[in-house]
Amino acid sequence: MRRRTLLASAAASAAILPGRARAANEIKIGMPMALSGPGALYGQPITKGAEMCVAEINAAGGLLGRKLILLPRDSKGNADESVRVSRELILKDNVDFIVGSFTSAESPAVSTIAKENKVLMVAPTAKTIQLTSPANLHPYIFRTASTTDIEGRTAATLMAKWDVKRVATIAPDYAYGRDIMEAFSVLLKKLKPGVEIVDQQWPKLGQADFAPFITAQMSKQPDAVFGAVFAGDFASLVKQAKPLGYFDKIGNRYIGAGETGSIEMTRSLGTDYPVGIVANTYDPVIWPDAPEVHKKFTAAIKTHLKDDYGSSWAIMGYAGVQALAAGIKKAATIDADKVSKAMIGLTFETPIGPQIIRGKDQSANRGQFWGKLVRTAAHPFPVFEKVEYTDPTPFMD
Amino acid sequence: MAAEFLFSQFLSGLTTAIFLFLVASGLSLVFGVLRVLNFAHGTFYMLGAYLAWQTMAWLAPTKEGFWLAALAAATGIAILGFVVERLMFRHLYGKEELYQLLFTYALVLILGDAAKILWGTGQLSVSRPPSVEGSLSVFGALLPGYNLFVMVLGFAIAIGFWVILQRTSAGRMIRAAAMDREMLGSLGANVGVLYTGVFVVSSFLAGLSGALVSPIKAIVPGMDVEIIVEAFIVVVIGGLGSFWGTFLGALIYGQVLSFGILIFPRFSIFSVFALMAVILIVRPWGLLGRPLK
Amino acid sequence: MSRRIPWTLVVLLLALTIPWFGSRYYTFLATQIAILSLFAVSYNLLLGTTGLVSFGHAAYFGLGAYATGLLMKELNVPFLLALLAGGLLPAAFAGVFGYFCVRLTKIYFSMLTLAFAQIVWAICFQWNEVTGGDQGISAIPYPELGWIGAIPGLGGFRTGDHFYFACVVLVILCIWVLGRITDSPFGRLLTTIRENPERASFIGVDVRRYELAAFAIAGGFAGVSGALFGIFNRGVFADFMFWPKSAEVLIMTILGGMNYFWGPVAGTIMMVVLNQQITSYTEYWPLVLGTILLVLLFAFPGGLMGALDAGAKRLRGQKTGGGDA
Amino acid sequence: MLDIDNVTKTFSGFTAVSGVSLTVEKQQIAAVIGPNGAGKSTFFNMITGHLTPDSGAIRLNGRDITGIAPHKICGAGMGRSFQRTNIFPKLTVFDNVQAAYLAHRGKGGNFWSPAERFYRDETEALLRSIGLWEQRESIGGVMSYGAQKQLELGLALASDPALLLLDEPTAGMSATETHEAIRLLERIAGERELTLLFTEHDMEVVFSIAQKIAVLHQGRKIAEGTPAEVRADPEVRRIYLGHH
Repeated sequence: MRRRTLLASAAASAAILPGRARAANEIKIGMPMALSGPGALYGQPITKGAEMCVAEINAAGGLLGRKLILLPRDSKGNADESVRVSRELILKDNVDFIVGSFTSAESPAVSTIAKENKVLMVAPTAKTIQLTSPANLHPYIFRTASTTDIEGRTAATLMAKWDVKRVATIAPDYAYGRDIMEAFSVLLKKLKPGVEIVDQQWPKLGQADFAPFITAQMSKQPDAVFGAVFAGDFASLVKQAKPLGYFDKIGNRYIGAGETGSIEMTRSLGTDYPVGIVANTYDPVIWPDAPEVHKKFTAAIKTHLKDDYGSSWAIMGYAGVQALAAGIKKAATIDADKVSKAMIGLTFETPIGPQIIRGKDQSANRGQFWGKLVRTAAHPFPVFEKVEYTDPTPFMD
Repeated sequence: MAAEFLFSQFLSGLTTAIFLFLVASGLSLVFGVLRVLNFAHGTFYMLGAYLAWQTMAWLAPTKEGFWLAALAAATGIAILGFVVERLMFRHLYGKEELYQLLFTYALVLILGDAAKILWGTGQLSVSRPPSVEGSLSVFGALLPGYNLFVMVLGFAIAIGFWVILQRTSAGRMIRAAAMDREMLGSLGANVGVLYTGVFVVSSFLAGLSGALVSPIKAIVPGMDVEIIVEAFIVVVIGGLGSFWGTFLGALIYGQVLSFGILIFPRFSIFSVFALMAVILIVRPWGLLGRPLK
Repeated sequence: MSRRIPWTLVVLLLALTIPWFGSRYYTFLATQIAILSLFAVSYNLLLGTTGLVSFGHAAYFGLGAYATGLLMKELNVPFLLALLAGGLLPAAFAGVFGYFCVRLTKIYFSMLTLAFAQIVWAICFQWNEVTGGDQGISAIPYPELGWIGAIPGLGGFRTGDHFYFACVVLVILCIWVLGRITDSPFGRLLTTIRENPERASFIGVDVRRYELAAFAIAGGFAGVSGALFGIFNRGVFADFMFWPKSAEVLIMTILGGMNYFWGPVAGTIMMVVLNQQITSYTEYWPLVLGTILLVLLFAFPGGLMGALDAGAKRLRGQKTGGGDA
Repeated sequence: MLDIDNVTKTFSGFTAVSGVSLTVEKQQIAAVIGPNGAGKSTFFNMITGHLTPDSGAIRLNGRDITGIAPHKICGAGMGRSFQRTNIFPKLTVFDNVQAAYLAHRGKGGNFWSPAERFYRDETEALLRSIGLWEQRESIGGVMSYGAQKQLELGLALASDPALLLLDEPTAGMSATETHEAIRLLERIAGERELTLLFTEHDMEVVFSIAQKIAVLHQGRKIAEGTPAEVRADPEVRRIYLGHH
């Protein structure tokens, strides 16, 4: 008797209808993105940025005479969930393209799915070099994010300018942290042969107690530190390191990767932020020398997010859709193979100016904004003293 | 130099330990009496941090308002604990242990999302109150004033608990409950009131510890599960239901992390689980625990 | 009377009809359900049959996935051989870890299973050279199943459908074996451990040895399901072993009804379908899942199968005009 | 048959059983009595392997069984019932007893054949002899207390014991139930040529069936002998029987 349950459940699952058939006047873009879990901190504004770009394109009459439709799905920041929603988007919702997947773990996984289903995918935030390494490259994967190589190497050039001998590092203990440290130290040693890496700390991702790492690192008496601890972990690190005199002891010669100079970070830490350190961000947001297009974008995203300051992350989703849209426009079709061909060597507009997708690794030349954070009278939180955009081209190989 | 360094590393481990003990103490208490590992304890802790931040935001101009905010957060979570216990949890007493465990896990899921709806996904931060802003030097190692305050408070809570457990009738009942459930009935205790009381006190401690870590840790979604796993482990390695065991477990964990990373730089991710595996293999009931009936 | 109906066969035949609906999406969903069903049924050998609450079952799922994935991708080992390894390796690990775990009882047992699982997870998360770290192993090849297309009547299907046929047959085979084990003298004695371990030892059951055997068997079958899932998922990731995956299988099993052999399957269907439906609309899946759990605990503690069973009994009672409901 | 030599057990400073010796002959019916807290349960748990004595030795048919695991002692020919009813509450009566046969006769290594096929006749015979055949489909845990006790006896008998240890076999029973239970025990012991060792608080029961009685008090054996001898023992009268 009770085994009837099974039949009932099977019948219930059969009731889920597969997606509507593809409409001729639409272009569907699936967006698997971390909307819950720790990654939601980024995933939400990234999705909002993509949303805004889609809305703008549609307001201007769409693309190839068709309306863009964005279908965001929560990937929960998990690789297998990312794969699941991507397949669902492809098989059930019949999306034509994918812009998304957030982490460096999710993106290569979704890339496999894109390749298998011949659906073109743009990865807007994945930094891992593995994503577009020769072994993993295929016609359906494009990247508009910066990479760990670019991030680590540009940091190394900054470090090389300082008069330091003893350098320490601290990074989360997983692929991102180790890749970026590798890129950093190799270039640093080349640029500044006399330098010595005196200490490397590897707190786990999600570490909340930094005191042991801080005291251990301080005991090696570094002159400067390169850190890749990010998000909430960075905030915890700072809050615990400051009263231990960590930043004072190295004279604030700390270079913080992982978007630790983002406006989200400076705003949340407020007066606790260790001013004087150098950090990076995807979008400086408060940027006096910004090009006109960026000012327009910032104004629009503030309205879209209903936030006085906007977000440093929205630009990544926005630019990802821009790249795809430019590719479709150039190909004048939504055929994935043709769009793929069109996107190689493509120049597309972004809020920080035009970028180029090179053929070699199908990645845009997305650089890094680095700058020193200082306190000003104009804002209740630290801002960049002078932010500089580093062109990544010399660091991409 | 070397001695100074070892001492400062020890202090770091102690700081880690005391913060963890604050969270784990409430968990240990509830387990001792109700025999349930309360997954939602970590969520109460997270909500305590959010409540402290919220109160601070309302009290914007004064940073010393932190003390008030911490108290308000702890009280708020105690009330939440009261509501949860009275309205829902007590209906599961006497049911299978697994169902009680799942109930607390359901709370984790629901309250976690509720926090996300209320406070968003961004990280929040609370500043240290100026009165404990400075740091002092102890044997050449720097000890931040705030950490010292929390350490003193942690020890005070431990001693306070010990006094309550040993000297009061409520304490006797709690000890009896932890040791022998049948004895509890024969003591003529009003078991319902005891359970509610213990749950409320434990919630208060969770809220308080959440508020107290907010000046040194970021408030982010997900901090609840991060802490609950560690707190669970500290309670388990100490011996379930043993209050001093929890204290000892936290102290050991702090030092194992602190010195472990010196020997194995990539030890952090393993630390707590490796410690638990070793202790449970050697002492199946934890350090100071006794077999469960 | 219901025992006379060969349910395993019925389920197999029903499941095999899915690709005839012609939707790749149905096949995709059904593949996921089939594979995770095996995971949940293997878990229930511990939970429902032996009464052991493991918090670390995902470790064996993940180990199976890594073993098979690596063998197929790096060493081109044939599918069935790699799958066998994906069952044996986790069973061996479960045997070793289980040796320590079964010496403990209740929540201590659960916590030690968690500890071992998390250590295995951490190793896979860190060991870039072999496991690919947090980025895992992508692009695991599909097994060579073209011959399925050569079977008369199965000519018109795609690779995904072929893999589905293979999965369903393998999964049902494994579930059938697990069913035989559950109904065997060994399985019966496992239930005595669940009911009363002290008494079990005094009718002559070596409780630890039986628990260990159950732990290793469950680990092995979890490994097989993980191996299939890795191929299906086109990649193996450390996430497979992380503790939320263990919580998920526990919830699926209870949702379906741990006191019923097919309960975990019903729970898997419910979870997969609900998750898929709800994440299409909202990112508040935890909120929904938590609410479902609450309803389950307070209203249907026997799970989906339990509720249906009770409903069916009541219905029968009414028809025959009374009886004990 | 059973030879207990000078066993002692201490729990964190408290001596529960101190230097107790006892010999039970084949087919003898022996009882251990004593007031609450006299150490009867501890004494029993040492015999059945649930506790290991701190010192002393226990031999079954000349074989040293001190401190070995319960399931092995069970295999060596000792069955036991517990003070609190101890059955498999969610299994049917039939499955309870059948499981005991499966375990005792070493079928646990069979992972494949359906369990229901084994020992059906043996189970039926045993259930009939203990008067539970009519209730074979009932769930153990929902039966009356007396029936559960009978079932527990059935579990113990399924392991074909030569020696049966019964911990308070009539505890919690009504007068009628007690009477029936004792008659059942006597009959079974006779049919199966069993040796019985039991504890009991009901003195009427003890003196009506026991052939040998040992009296424990505060962990020590203060008397041993036939019912008549024990009844006549002045110390027993003073500290124990006097209470009644």
